[in-house]
Amino acid sequence: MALEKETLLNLYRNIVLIRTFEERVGEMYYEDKLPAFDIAAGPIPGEMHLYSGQEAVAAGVCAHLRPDDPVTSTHRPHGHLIAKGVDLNAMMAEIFGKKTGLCQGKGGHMHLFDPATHFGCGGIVGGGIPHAVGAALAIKKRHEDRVAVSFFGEGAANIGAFHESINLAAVWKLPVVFVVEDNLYAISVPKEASTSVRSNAERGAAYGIPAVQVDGQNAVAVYEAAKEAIDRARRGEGPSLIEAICYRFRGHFEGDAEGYLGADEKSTWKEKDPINILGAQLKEQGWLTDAEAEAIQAEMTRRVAAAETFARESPYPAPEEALENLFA
Amino acid sequence: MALEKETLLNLYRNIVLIRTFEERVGEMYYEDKLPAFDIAAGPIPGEMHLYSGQEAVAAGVCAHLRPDDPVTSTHRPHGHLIAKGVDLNAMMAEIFGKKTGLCQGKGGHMHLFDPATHFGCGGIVGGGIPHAVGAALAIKKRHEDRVAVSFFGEGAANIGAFHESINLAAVWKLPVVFVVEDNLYAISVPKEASTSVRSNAERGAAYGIPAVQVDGQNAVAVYEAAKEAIDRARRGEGPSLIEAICYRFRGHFEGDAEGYLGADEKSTWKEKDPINILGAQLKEQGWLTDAEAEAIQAEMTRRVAAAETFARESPYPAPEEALENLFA
Amino acid sequence: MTERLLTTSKAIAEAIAQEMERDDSVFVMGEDIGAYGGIFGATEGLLQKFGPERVMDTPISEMGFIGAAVGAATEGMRPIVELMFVDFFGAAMDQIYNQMAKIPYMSGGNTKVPMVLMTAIGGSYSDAAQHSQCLYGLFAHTPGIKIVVPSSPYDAKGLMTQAIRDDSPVMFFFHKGVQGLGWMTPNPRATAHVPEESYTIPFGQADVKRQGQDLTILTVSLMVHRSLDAAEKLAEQGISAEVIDLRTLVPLDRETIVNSVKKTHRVLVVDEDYLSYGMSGELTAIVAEEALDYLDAAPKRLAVPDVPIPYSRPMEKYVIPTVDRIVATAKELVES
Amino acid sequence: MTERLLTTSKAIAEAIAQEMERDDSVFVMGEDIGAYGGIFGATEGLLQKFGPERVMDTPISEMGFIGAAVGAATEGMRPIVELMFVDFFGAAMDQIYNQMAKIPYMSGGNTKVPMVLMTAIGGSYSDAAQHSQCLYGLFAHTPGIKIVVPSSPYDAKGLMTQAIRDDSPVMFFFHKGVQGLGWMTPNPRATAHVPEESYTIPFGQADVKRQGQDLTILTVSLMVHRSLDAAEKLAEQGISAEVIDLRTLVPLDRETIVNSVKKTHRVLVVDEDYLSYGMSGELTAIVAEEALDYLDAAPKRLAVPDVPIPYSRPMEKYVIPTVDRIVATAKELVES
Ligand SMILES: Cc1ncc(C[n+]2csc(CCOP(=O)(O)OP(=O)(O)O)c2C)c(N)n1
Ligand SMILES: Cc1ncc(C[n+]2csc(CCOP(=O)(O)OP(=O)(O)O)c2C)c(N)n1
Ligand SMILES: [Mg+2]
Ligand SMILES: [Mg+2]
Repeated sequence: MALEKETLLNLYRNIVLIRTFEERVGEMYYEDKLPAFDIAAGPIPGEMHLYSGQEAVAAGVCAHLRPDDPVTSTHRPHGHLIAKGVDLNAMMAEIFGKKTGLCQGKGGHMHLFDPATHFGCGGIVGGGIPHAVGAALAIKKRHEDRVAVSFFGEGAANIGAFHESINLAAVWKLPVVFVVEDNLYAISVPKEASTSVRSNAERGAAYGIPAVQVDGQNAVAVYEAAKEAIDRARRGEGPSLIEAICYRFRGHFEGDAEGYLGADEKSTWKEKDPINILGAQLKEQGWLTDAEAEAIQAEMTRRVAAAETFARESPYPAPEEALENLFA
Repeated sequence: MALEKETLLNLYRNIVLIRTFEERVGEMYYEDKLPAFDIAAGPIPGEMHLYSGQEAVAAGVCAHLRPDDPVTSTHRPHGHLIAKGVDLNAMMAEIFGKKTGLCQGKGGHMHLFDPATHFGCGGIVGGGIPHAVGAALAIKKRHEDRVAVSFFGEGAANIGAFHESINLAAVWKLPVVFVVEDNLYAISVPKEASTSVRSNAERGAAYGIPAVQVDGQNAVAVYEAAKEAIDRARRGEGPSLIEAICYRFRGHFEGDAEGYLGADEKSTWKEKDPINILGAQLKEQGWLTDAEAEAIQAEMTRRVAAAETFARESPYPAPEEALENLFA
Repeated sequence: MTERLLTTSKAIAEAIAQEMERDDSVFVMGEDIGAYGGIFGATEGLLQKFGPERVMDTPISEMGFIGAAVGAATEGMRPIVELMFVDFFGAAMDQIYNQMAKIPYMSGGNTKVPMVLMTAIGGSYSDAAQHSQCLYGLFAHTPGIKIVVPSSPYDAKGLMTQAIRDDSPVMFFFHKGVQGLGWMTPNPRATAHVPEESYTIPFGQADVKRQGQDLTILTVSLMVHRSLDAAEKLAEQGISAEVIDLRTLVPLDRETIVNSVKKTHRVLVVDEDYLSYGMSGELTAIVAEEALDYLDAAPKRLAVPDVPIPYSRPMEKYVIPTVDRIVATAKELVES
Repeated sequence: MTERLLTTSKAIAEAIAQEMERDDSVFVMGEDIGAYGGIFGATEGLLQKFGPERVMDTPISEMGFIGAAVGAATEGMRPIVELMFVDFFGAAMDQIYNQMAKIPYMSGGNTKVPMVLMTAIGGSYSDAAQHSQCLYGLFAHTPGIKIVVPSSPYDAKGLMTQAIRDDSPVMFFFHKGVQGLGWMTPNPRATAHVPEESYTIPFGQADVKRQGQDLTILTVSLMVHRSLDAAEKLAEQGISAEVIDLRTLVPLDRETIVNSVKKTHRVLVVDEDYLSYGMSGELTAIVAEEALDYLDAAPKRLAVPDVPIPYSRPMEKYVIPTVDRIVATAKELVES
């Protein structure tokens, strides 16, 4: 498939935006936490799971989605939410725990809910998969042409909710696409120690649904596989699964000593940076100059900086607001 | 494979014993419950799920098992436990809620635990599957040649514990055999409405393990498939799955009006009675006469009657015994 | 004209049917809720009325379909899901307590989860340890779920209608012994007058089922019936018991509880759930906190004595509160 | 000679190591408990000592591997399983409460389930609604599980050794803020003297951490530390608080609780779990039942006010009891 310049450039811009956001959050996370690391300190306390390295997956899939297509994500949600087109200010403010955040400070980095982009996520592995099935059920009941997508890791593919959800979606022929981001590890546990098949795409056979493996560092490959799956779902032909092989560049969470990695493993994978891969493709076509790439980077840096400013300048919720929003 | 006379006759005896037990329990169950059915009344109160019709599966699989091979079962456990060689008196007494029962009256029909035959079961669908994996793990850790078997229905194959358990067994290469008894229904829900593949044997591919489908009304077919799977596990070559297509003759539980059945469905299936099928095979070989078959039936009727007498004559536990056995 | 009588199960099914007629976004799913009508009759007739798109039998995948209900609810549907027995919650608990209950709060209110999770509770028919539990106390401990535990056909209909219209997740616990099923031990209170037209009963309003002066009995569900029977017997012995049906545990009608105890000066909690760390502890604590000076005797609790429900009848009768034991405990309380 | 100091996490790992040396049937499994040493350090060094056969990393399959532990235990092994955060219990609850907890009872005692399920609890570091809960009250409501909630390195080692040797299922709740981890907010009480040799602490024995006359504070885990700090401050203001660390909720040391309240005449329960239908209700109820006439003031409870744990720091501080709020509540209690 020959992709258009605009399509590729949009993918590129999206990937750069996610990377820029993640790396900046990664920097700010350590403010006031060092020298003796204290997870509770700083402007961004708590756990932090960043998406750097995997951006091609979020960008390649979400390129096909409309704001009203529901997406569910995981403990590592930033990339998906950005690719879905969130208001960056509100997202950053939530990560800072501010009143102006998406969830008024109640959710935080792992619990980002955005009705505008029909996005939800959460900190329980596998917890979001059934939600996408349910969203797809709602879509089918209303005879709409929306599509639900659930992103999750290869580690999550061994939890019961994976099996139950995909079976439900297949039995009910729902418009939902399951995207397994196989970044080789679940925290420190390598895929071979957790998964009885070589590829989660082999598991499509257990539900009679199409399932493909793609190179998750290559945005174009993801884009093409996602197009097929999402179009299929939109046409009412049922669910499918995409397995994207990818890599996380920053460890499981910030502070991860990564003692479990092989010797040159990370540096080898860093050679497959999705920004470089897509950048090279664009340059080969003559669609991106170094100067343009720099301009894109500068724009994204500005946008992230603006979100940062917004977040920092926003007020915290009042303590007593903790008692609100329990019930509708 | 040409089976020996003794093997076939033992299968036959086992099947007849199970059927006789189940049908007698089915009769006694209604004592004092009618005319206005009251589930709480009679010598055998509570729910009752009988195994009549599926006996070839339990008999064919357990023929390969030793008393020390762990077996986990379901809400429909009688057949498996009898095939495993339980003390019939203690089993019947438990079903009557007597002090002399396997579990001193605490467990009842769905919760039969028998250390002598390494047997456990329970009323939660899918609940026993991980236990078989754990038993197999214990076996592997001790470098023993025992094999664990888990029986469950096709309905259970859609619950998360199925997926998690088989994946664990495959990753750890444990000596365990999963037996899916596909009797076409989970209560009233037909398999097509619950299961996204035509055969659960297709799901072996999701775990990289051998999986076969057999005719579950045919004891010889089950026996042969089970031999291969159990021998394999005993040799330390890992788990496998057997799907046995079968049918329950008495409804999901006693009192089931079976409004969900097709018109001639049950009568058609009753033509595939495992007793008749195996009986015909034996007779064809000249290994069973009508008189011998009658003698076997008479013997089993006697054994079940003896168990009944034992159960009826046994005392109930004292009420305060309810407070015992909470902790070891 | 005679009053229309309905069993609790039919009252529930009627509430659901009326809401389904009223609101397209309401649908029902669960195991055997279609052709079978629900093992405990709570969805009887719905498939015939509304068809398989709105009355969906599910595979045995509690985590999956309860989670799917959460997802459908966040997309604006109003699912009613049946968990066949509450005892099976363990197969779905993450979706119940980490997702359904918490998403409204975690989202800062931007995402609603308007769904009803209905489930059967209770024992006294020898269904043993994995099919006889109540567990409403356990769910009441989880912030974010409204907990409804009706005891009569009338309340069941009104509270179910209220539950379906509520924008928050509601768990609705119906007791098998209160459903009025033909195959359960007959219970005369399980059939009663239920108006045909739709009505609601607000959450957080306890119902004083019987006025009394000498002690207050706080309870829910089938134990309301047993407490009323006990109150009858106590009356014969000159003891006047006030019986309060809490109806909802979250929100809880503290005022009615406290006012009653201030009047009677004695309190007995009767609970079919496990004794410790549950409903009976909470209610006793509230009384101690809010009416300490009014108490003439130490509060008492009658509940399942922290063992699983045993199968055998004599043992089961020993652990689940009976009328006789309610009477005996009430007498001890009044005499202390 | 100086005393050997250990963090709580190392004390737990040492208890496990010593039992693994003593008994071949003990093994450990869980997510990231091997090379990683457990996210909260409770298995640090074990892989190196005992190898991957006895220290097994698992897939993310909580239902599967906790259920496998149950099955291995019924076959005579003594598994120790880590559930990384207690918040994840929903993915495994059926195996915990319907299987692990009930099989010993349902089998009439013929089948034992000697296993330890250990898990991390607690908040105060902005990990929000799905990673900050305590929930020991919820499990204490389930018959058949012994509930251990240590607050110090010394207790952690002794109670873990006891837990491993126990023939019944035990849940062992360690608090992230008590583990003594380098990356958590420093807690001076999380490092303390721990004897090298193996020892046990019997279950059901509360520890009076500080003697006092004016009120009794009942609590567990990190809240023991905050209550002791509060007691210090209260002492400066002339109020003498007795602080009792319950250490195990099942079995519960009712005697120590009741005797203390009979002495001080006032009781405050401090609990990092949700307020309603949990530990604080149960303890308050026990006091009301057994020491009513000794109470000079209504009991008080300080706990998470029935909302999920919010992410943002000011809100989280508002819901999890702090030293200042313990002090303020204690003063109100003493003045009432
Ligand atoms: C049910 C559950 N179990 C365990 C965890 C702890 N945990 C958080 S992320 C994670 C690894 C997830 O691996 P994967 O699904 O591959 O996603 P990745 O982190 O690689 O993006 C684990 C074990 C959890 N949050 N929920
Ligand atoms: C987790 C759980 N969900 C639902 C049930 C209710 N239930 C009991 S048996 C059954 C059907 C089981 O079907 P299958 O696994 O095919 O076994 P069969 O009854 O056909 O032998 C159901 C839904 C249960 N006991 N546990
Ligand atoms: Mg991963
Ligand atoms: Mg079946």
